[in-house]
Amino acid sequence: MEGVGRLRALEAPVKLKSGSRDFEIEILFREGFEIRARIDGRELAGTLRELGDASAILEIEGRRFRVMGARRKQSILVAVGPRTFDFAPVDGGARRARRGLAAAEIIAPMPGKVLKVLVNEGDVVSAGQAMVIIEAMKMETTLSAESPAVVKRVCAKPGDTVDHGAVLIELSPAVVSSALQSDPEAR
Amino acid sequence: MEGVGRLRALEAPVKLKSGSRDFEIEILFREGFEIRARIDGRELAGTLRELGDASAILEIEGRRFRVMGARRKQSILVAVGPRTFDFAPVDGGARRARRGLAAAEIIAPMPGKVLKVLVNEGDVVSAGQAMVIIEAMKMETTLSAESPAVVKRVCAKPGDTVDHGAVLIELSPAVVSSALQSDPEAR
Amino acid sequence: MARRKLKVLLVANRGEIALRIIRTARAMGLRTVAVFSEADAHSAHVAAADDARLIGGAPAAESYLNIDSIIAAARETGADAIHPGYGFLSERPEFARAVEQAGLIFVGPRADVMAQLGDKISARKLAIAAGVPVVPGLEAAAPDAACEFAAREGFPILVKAAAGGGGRGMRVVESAEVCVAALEAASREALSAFGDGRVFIEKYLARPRHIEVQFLGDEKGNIVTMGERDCSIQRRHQKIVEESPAPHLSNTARDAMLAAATRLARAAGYTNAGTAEFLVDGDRFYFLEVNARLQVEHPITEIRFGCDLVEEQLKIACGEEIAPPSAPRGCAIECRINAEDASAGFRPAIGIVLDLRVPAGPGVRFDTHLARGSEVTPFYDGLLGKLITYGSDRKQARARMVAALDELAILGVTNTAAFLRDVIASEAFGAADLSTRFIEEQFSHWPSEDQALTEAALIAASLTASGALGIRPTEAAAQLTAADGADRSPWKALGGFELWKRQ
Amino acid sequence: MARRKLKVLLVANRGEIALRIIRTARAMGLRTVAVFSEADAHSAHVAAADDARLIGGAPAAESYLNIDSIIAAARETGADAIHPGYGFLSERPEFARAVEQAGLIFVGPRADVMAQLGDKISARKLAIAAGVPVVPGLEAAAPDAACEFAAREGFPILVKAAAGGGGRGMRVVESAEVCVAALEAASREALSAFGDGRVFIEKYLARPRHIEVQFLGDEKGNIVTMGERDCSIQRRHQKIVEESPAPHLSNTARDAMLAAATRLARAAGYTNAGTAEFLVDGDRFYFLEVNARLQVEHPITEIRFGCDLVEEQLKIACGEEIAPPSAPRGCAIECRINAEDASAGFRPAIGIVLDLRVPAGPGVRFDTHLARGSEVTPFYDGLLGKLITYGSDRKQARARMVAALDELAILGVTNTAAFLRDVIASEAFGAADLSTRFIEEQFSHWPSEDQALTEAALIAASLTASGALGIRPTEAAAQLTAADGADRSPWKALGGFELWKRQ
Repeated sequence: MEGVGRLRALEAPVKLKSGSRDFEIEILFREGFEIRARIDGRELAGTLRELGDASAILEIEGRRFRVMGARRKQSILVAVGPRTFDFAPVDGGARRARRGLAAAEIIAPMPGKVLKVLVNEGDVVSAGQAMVIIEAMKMETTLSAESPAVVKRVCAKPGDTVDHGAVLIELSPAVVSSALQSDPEAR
Repeated sequence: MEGVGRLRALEAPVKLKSGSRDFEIEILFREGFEIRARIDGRELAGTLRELGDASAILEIEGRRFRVMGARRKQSILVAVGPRTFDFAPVDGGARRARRGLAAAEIIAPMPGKVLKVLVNEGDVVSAGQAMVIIEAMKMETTLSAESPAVVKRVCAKPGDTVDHGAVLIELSPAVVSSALQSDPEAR
Repeated sequence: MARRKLKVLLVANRGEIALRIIRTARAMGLRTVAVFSEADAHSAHVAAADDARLIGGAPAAESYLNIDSIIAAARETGADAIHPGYGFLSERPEFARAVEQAGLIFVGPRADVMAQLGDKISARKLAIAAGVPVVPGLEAAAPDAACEFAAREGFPILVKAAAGGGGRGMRVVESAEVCVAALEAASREALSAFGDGRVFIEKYLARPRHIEVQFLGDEKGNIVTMGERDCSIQRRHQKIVEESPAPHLSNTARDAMLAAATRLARAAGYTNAGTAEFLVDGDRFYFLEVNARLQVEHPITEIRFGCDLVEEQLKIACGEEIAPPSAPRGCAIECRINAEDASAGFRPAIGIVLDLRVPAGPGVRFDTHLARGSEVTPFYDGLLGKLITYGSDRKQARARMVAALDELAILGVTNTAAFLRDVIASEAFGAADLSTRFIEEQFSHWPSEDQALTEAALIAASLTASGALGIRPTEAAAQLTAADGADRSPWKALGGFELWKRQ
Repeated sequence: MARRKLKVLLVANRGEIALRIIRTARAMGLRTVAVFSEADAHSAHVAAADDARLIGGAPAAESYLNIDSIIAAARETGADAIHPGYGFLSERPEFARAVEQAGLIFVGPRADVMAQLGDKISARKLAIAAGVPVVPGLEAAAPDAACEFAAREGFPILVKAAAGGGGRGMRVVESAEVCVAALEAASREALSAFGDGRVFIEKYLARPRHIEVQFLGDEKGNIVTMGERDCSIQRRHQKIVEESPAPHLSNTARDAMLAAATRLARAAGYTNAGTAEFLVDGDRFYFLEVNARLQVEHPITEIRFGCDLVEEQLKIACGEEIAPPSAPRGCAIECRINAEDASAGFRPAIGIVLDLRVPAGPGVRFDTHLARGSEVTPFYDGLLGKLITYGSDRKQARARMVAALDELAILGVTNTAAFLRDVIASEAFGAADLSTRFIEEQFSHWPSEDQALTEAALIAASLTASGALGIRPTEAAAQLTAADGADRSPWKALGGFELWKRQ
């Protein structure tokens, strides 16, 4: 009566990761405003109402969300109300996205200038230990280890101008993981 | 220095009409922000600065306009500041678009209901003479002749629900033209 | 005075006003329910509400005028109250009665008050009884009596639908020859639009201003006024520009109008928000009608008084007493952006919004339900949005309005923004030389030729034709549309347009 | 008092503030000139101005901090005056001096006044002389003396760059062990950011509020204040939420602060708009600094006072006398939407705005330079927009802010809107339990787990992956991008993203 939504059988479940969490999502059914999905084995039913401006109202489990989405090169951006999510496909090609493994590199989160490199090859670093300080957007940002690791290779030196995504430090895989963290002092 | 705009050689001049006026436009040159065009033989020079949101700033003859554009099935929509224009291609397929001739039909300007048909086949009508009254958007609208004409065929009767673009009355071509005009009483 | 608790509000309207009411209700912590017709399933008010119910087909008679369907939606969703907005059922006493009979709160005056004021003839009698001046006229005008009145008072006369409002169902009759035909047409149009063919006539004032007074009444019998609005700038007897305060109005006249509105509201036993409209000739004023609902132009009052009239309405509907309003500040102007072609007698327009540029900045408010991809259908009123500016004085409010209208662009639906821009920027508006004839006197030949503007349009059109500028329909989108015509995503809408070929 | 005529205004800034200044200047009938760096060629402020000039490369040092280039642009375009906005050159006395030497009007205080107030050490001396209380501290802090002061007064101490502002160049030092290293780092950062490595130290107050007073001074020596703003809610010592009036502030304390600000401005011989910042502990307050320019958060004052501070600035710059302000009304709140990841220590973010949903409604103002397709680069401050709400009381302003933040969505640039939504909706904010520690005390573990929200995001992501929802990059757009990488049209930007393939 009010028009029929696009029925689109997804051949295979979609596997996405956000931060360190993996999810498996399957759209089971879509007709009219009705939608059913399975997330990590849990079935959900709701309604999806597309709006003219490429957003939609998604109602699941009695809650109502305004959602928008866009695809990017290596991720899917989604807005749920004012919240935004950046999902990466699992096994989606990026070196970082090894299933169940955190990244084995310290990567520049944005273009900037390397101010200090605080570790040397072969160093054993502990969780939270500062490794590189970069200056970007007029702030000093400290990149630290998320868990204990061994420095495999140092790929940057003070004064380097680095681009977004540049590998600054390689860590021994399997036993380590890294994360970006801002300077606690600067908070 | 600031990036180079798209250089796009137009193979042939574009011919557009707006209302009863025809125009011939040719983009002669485009490089960087510079643009040169010829309109009905008159050459114009200016600058075009594209913005992120699919609009642009066009500066010609010392005046600065914010322009947007979109293509539709049989016309090109353009916004210049708050003004909008709807250009049809000359010889663009529509029966109405005969060069130098006004339309030989009375056409429903929007979906609506025919309330009255005030002329019969063979009638000679004078300029401004009311021909059809339709009700649309809760208003009565009178469609009148723009210049003297002869009614060739009446294609609608009171009570008909007509769609946008439906031919309501055909007029003898060559000697007549028609225009849509709202009911002067209702102004 | 019974205090009622309101938790869930159903908004029995669409478009910008439904969205605006939902916003206030949400900020008050209420749960909101939208209703929608088949044509509005993808509209902003549906998206904004916490819950939404389809109430019928696209024609208003099947949906937004469908009392049973709306009451059923309220029952289903557990609504405590219904806000009718403006237009549609907002001034139908039978609707207010049905809402009350369903055990729900109607956000507006009582049905009997509405009935008395909604009928122009009994409203006129009430005004006379309350000592409020009225225009010479004739109630329940049969064609013969009307022509006689006109012969006595002189043409032109104004024919009005007894059940009309907002300028709808009004006609000016200029001469004896067309008098009978015009009365019949007015009656026919009134019957079709309002289900009530009764008309009445009045002496037509030559160059009157239209000024109205906002008032609020509560169940305790308090009546407060919140200043006036000058709504003289009209086309087809419908307001398109409103401002507050009314320029060049003497304080004596203003005070007298506010007092008259208060007497009238008190005489009617009025509760909730209402507006008393007057025709004004110099400092003399004549009662026109009461709009027993929220007005389209209420935001200019909100901006001057720093209040929220929808919130006031909801509080009054819950039985709360009105708090005295703040002192007004500065000046506010509203422009109604309509889907119309101002260069062709304000012919209504429809379409899909392909792109939208919305004005902003200090002192700018834009109430709209539009977004990219919105569809303007032929089924409803063509109000696309209301642009409101505040200024510490009229000069600033006006300058901001011109600047804001220059920023606005709605691509895909012919609209009055550019026309209004020229109206507000005009010397006549600057001088506040206002009357209901303003548009026909000053703007009957809009737009004037502007060669540079036309040339800019042509260059932009030619760049658009070649794909170098603007929104590009793509083959991918076209394929999607071909596969599934029912979807209204703008990408599909765009795809639905064939690639336009240069010759 | 010399009255100067201003016809053409150059705005030496970018982003939302440049656009905001241009809007006011336009409404005042001025011709406006924008300046832009290579990174900003397609920005909103460039589009909004009547004229625009490229002033250098993307790094601010080459463009927005390039005094010669800006003065040259002013000369070329026939500008009479330069408005510096906030940040960049706005508080550089040498810029004000260069503008004056070029025979142009600088919209701000005199260079010598700016120099005195801009240096935190001389400003502090001035405050003491004017009888304004200051926090115990040490000027010109060499590492050894600083550590000695800290040992005496107790840790933590606050290290500040003498030339800093807006929280930049500030560090808290918690213990003696890190004291010397922290002072050196602060000095290095100050040298890099402001070209001046001097730092000074102060006793660090445990849970202070940050409250500031807006003032205006004219050339005749008149000083007026326009209420206060509570800017306690900060992260990294930078304000993210501001409100006016300051809740729970006694009238005695408020009056004393306004009087102190007036004394200070008078003692400095201040002209144009300025702000006196105070740390407040209960009803005691201590002078922090003067910001000798327009503040980011000035709109909340505009909304309460019904004025336009940029207009006031321009009038004062022309030599006009200040008119007494209106009485303030209601409450206003501002949230700064930054390009940052609030769940990861407010790590800066960059990106292209793929889609944008902007809030609106009664009492809502959103000052932003963003549009679809806008690029947020790493070169400048990450302020995406300022969302401002008005309410007749704090409750309404707060409820409107929550509702407006719920409406806002910026897709493509990680931002703080959702975080701020939770801040404003929190009980702690509702109770106005404000201090500069608010965020670390209340929101150090944001966001809390919300399963339904995550599930909605996953469903939306999976629909987006399959092309059933949202913006779709198309092959046509991709081809265009491949052919011409320099263009920034969003269609190209979208096309620049590869089609993401499901596995």
